[in-house]
This record gives sequence, structure tokens and C-alpha cells, in this order.
Amino acid sequence: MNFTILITAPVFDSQGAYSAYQFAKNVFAKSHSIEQIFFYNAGVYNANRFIAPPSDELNLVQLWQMLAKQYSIKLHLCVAAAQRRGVIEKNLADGFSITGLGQLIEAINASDRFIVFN
Amino acid sequence: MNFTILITAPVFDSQGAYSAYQFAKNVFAKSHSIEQIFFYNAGVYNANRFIAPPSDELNLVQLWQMLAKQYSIKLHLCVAAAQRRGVIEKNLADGFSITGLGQLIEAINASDRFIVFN
Amino acid sequence: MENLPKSMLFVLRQGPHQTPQAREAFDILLMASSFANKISLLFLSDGLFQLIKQQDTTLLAIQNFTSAYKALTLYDINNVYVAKDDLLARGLTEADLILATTLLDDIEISALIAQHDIILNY
Amino acid sequence: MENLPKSMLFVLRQGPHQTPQAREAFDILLMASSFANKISLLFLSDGLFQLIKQQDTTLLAIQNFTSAYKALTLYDINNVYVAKDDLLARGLTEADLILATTLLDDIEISALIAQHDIILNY
Amino acid sequence: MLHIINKSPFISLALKDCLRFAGNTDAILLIEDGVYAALETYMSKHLIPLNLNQLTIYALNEDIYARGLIDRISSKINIIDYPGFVDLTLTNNPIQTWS
Amino acid sequence: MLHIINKSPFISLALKDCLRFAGNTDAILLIEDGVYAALETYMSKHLIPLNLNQLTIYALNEDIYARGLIDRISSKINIIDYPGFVDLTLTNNPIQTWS
Repeated sequence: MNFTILITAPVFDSQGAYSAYQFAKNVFAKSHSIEQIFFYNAGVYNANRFIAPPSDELNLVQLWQMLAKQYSIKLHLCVAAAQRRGVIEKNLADGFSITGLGQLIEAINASDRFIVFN
Repeated sequence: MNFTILITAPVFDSQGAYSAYQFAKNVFAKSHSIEQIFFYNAGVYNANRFIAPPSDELNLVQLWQMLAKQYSIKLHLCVAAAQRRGVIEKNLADGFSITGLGQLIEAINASDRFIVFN
Repeated sequence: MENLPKSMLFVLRQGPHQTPQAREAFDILLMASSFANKISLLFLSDGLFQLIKQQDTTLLAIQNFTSAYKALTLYDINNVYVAKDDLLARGLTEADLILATTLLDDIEISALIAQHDIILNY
Repeated sequence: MENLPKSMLFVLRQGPHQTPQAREAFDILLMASSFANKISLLFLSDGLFQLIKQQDTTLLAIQNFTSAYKALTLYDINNVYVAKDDLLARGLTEADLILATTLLDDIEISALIAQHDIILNY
Repeated sequence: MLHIINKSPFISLALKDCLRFAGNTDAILLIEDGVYAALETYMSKHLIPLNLNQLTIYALNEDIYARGLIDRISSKINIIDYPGFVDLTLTNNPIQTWS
Repeated sequence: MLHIINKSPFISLALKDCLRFAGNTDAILLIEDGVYAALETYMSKHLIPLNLNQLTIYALNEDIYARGLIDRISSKINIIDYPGFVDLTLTNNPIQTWS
């Protein structure tokens, strides 16, 4: 099966984005595929490379990057949602790309499953 | 009277930070003073200078900066809360300064009124 | 994969001004409609407050996003549903709403949800 | 201005893991205690879930912040209160909690709140 | 004491929790989505039966207008604007904002 | 259909709204603070009386352990882990996450 995952939860202020990461990891572990991971609403904060938690804490931005690299997937975020929240090219983490909502709709139409983490 | 204002609401995802701005403006309009405006929790997002809403929308970061300049007040944010959320010197808006929670406690003890916007 | 447009139901359950949720959901909806996806809107709970007439944000000096709903028909989006029970619970009637909607009871809403390929709950 | 330390009541009403609210409130509390402010904690509503024993976050691979509460007495913070009604509503008893607390009914809580200079509600 | 409530009473417990503990002479200020509690419908059904005689409830005019509620507000509500909000914080202390 | 609930039933209407509309054969998955609804206390008081015979309720093991609830979960609850969560999304479609 082929999944599209939409993440609307911010990186630190709620558990939702981390749940999405755990889910995505297990999708791959079961040999399914992910059409797209898309960050919208406060979810765009997941792509801010300036995020620097203490070393003994979870760094979700890095976890997303490692996942994207390992499975060669793109992490998309909506340009309008990102600009309003101060995530722009200058602080965009590697592995993420700033795109538009059209990408999300295409992915939804192309995949077998659509799941939201908020 | 002398106020300390604590803002725990993010800049775009809830109305709280804007309510705090309106309140602060009216405190000055009534010739009271503000000991400190402190941003904590998701409130630290208010200090991200990369925030760039469309030109017909409110830019709260700019409004904070103008207020701080007009009334010569410091806008403080907690370093630990800011690092976890990707607000660091590189994207810190002018007029804000990264400090610690000690500043907040001192301000609370030194002021007549303490009010939170969440 | 055929990439057929899917039917999408937007379930809106929050008031209009405290969060940008409804407004950002609207942007998804517009984009989806340009991809020929069939769109429906369902207002539940505090989502009904988005549709109240006479919202006047000039004193707050912010934009009133909800006026955009009046343009829904321009985008050929005509399936707008409202939970009857939630309207009553808020002391509102159809006459209080800025656009024509279809009132549904909970059983009808259950059937509506079941008819869609994709459900986005904001 | 005299800058006398003020008494502070932290009202904690959210569960431990979904948001960082309780954990960041704790950092304010530690700082305030180092300024000799008198500190009290009041757990209401879902805040009680912060105090449940045997929270085990190893499967989630996140830190368990709530173990920090066991160190409260090291910082001379001994005023920890819990809403009796909210404990009952969640099927919990004092034996389920990781630290010794004082159970209060709603009238006693009302009096407790009224005794403090500063109230921080998280 | 001044209690500030900024969440809708239809979907949040903030107001309900506040009312459990508010003192007789406290003031409650409804702002943002909190102003939905000032609706005649809500007040007459949920608040007036509580007999909160001495408790004064205020609601913020700017947020009432933004939500299109001005013609639906209970007569028990004192409507104030931002300057009035500042005045309330002068006469009532401490201030507790419910999360 | 699979419904995902990640909010506490004690402070959010997500589960209550979901139950108003869930179909007889739908599945509900409780994750994050949603797992508090799986407590024996909550289930026996609020859910079992609703007679949700054909509706299956799942709860996520990792979130149950994190919250110290493993010994307090209702016997009506099907406890699954993340791999089981993925399986649920294969057998149930569409998936609605309640905000």
C-alpha cells in the first residue's frame, strides 16, 4: 500500500508530529511505501533547522531527515503556511522542500491511504 | 501601575499573542508602565524575524518591534524554550533579546500586576 | 495508479478567529477543487460560529476570513452541511448564517461521512 | 519597588506527555524557588495524570519528565495539592501517585488560590 | 481576583473549572473564543442557574464584534473594551488566565 | 472507516463527537492522550453504556505505557502497537483523525 501522510502538529508543542514519525517508520518497516509526507499548519515548524534541543532530548527534525534519506522520500511543506510561521529557505532543514498545496492534492489522489497527524 | 506580561501563545496559530499586544498598547495609552514583556513556551515564535505574512495580513512581529521602540521596552524570551523551537540569534527579530527565566521572576517580583496571555 | 480525483469532506469544528485552522483548511479546499476533486463541507460544534452573519473584525483590525465562504459557489462548491443539533445548542437558526446550507441530523451526518473517500477534520 | 519574593501557585491541568506545558512550567517553578519565592503546586483535571506511578516512556523513546517531581522536596517545595473530585473522576487513589500530596475539596482549593500573589495556570 | 477565559465554553473546560473555584466577589473576563459564553443562550442555560450573584462577568467588545455576537449577548454581561480591560486589571488582583 | 482520537476524553469533545457519527462497523484507535478513554473507569461509565457492540476500540500500547496505564485498561479495549496501527490502516479506509 501507498500512503500520504499529512502532519499539522508542530515539532515540540504537541506529540502529533512524533506520532507521525513513528507511524512512518513502521510503514517502511512493513515494506509499504509512502507517496508523500506533507507538513501544513503548525506542522511546518518540523522543517526549521535552527531547532536545537539539549543533546539528551529528542531531535525530531534530525529524525525526519534521517528517515527521508534512508528511504529516499521528499518531505514537503506548504510555502504559504511556512512563510506565515517563519520557515523559509534560510532556515530550511536539508531533506525538506518548500512546495504548494497542489503537491498534497496530487499525492492524496495518487495514494491508497491518507492519514493526518494533528 | 507597573505590569509584567507573559505570553505563551504562538504568533500565528492562536489569537493570544495578538490579544497581549492590544492589551500592552492600551496599558501605555493609559500612561501605565510595563516592567517586562516575556515570551515563553510557544510564545517564543513571536520573535522570529523570518515570519513573512502576505502584505495585506497582520505582521505581529513588526507590531511588537514598533511597540518596543516607541516605549523603549525590552522584549525578552527564554533561551531554552527558544532553542527547542528554532528561534536563535540568526533569526531573532530586532528589539527582542534572548534571556532566561530569572529575568521573568525578577520582573514578577518587581511589578504590581502580572498577566498571562495563552 | 490512476490518480482519479477523490471526493473530500472537510469537517470544520472550530470557531473562526482564535486559530487559523478553518482558514488554512479553506486553502486546501480551493486547491482540491482546482484538481476536480468533489468537495463537501460539514460544520459541526463550534465550526458553526464560522458562518454567523455580521462578523465585524474592524475593531480588532484583523481580516475577516469567513467572508470567503460567500464565494464557495463561484468555485462550484455547493455541498455545505450543518449539524442541526449543534445549531440549536448555540441558539442559532438558519437565518443567522451567511450562506445557504443543508441541515442534517446526526444519522444523516453519519451517512454523509461514509460517502466520502477522504475526510479532513479541522 | 521593594522586589519582595511573591508567593506563586502553579495550577497544572494537562496530561504529562502530549504537550510540554507541565515540563516548561516546572522550569519556571525551579527558577522561582531559587529567588526564594514561596511555591505551591495544585493538580487539577488531567493534571493529575502527571502524578501517576509507573509511567514508562522507553517504548516511545522519549524522556519521562514527571520523575522530576520526586525531586521537589530537594528544592524545599512541599506544598503539593490535588483536587479530590478530579482524582475520583479518574478512578485514581492517593496510592497511585508518585509523591505525597494533600487532597483538597473544591472549597478548600478556592481558599488556597485566594492565598497566593501570583497564579500560573498551565 | 480577575479570571480570564479565552476558550469556548462549548469545547473547553476552562470556564467550568474556573467557576468551581472562583470566589464570591471575583470578576471573570471573557476574551477571544471565551466570549461565546456571553451568549444569551449559554448564560441562561448554564450560568444563571448557578446563582453567581456577586460574581461579575465581563466580555470584550472587540471579540464580540469580530464574532458577530453583539445582538445575542446576555443582559447579565458587562461589555467592556480594551481600555476597560486595563482598568479591570487595576481594580482586581491577582489575575489568573485559565489555560 | 478508522477514527483516530488523540485528545483526552476528560477535556476534549473529540471522542464524543466521533461517537455521534461513527458507523456500526467502524474502528476507533486511541493514541496519545486519547488512551485515557481506555481506562476501565472511563469505559465502564461513559462508553459501555452506549452499547457500541460492533464498534471496535483499539488503543496504542506505547502511549498506554508512557502514561502508566497498563494495569488500568478496560478489557473491552484491543491493545495494539505501532506495527498493529499500520495494519489497522490497511484493513480500514478511509481514516479520519479528529482534531
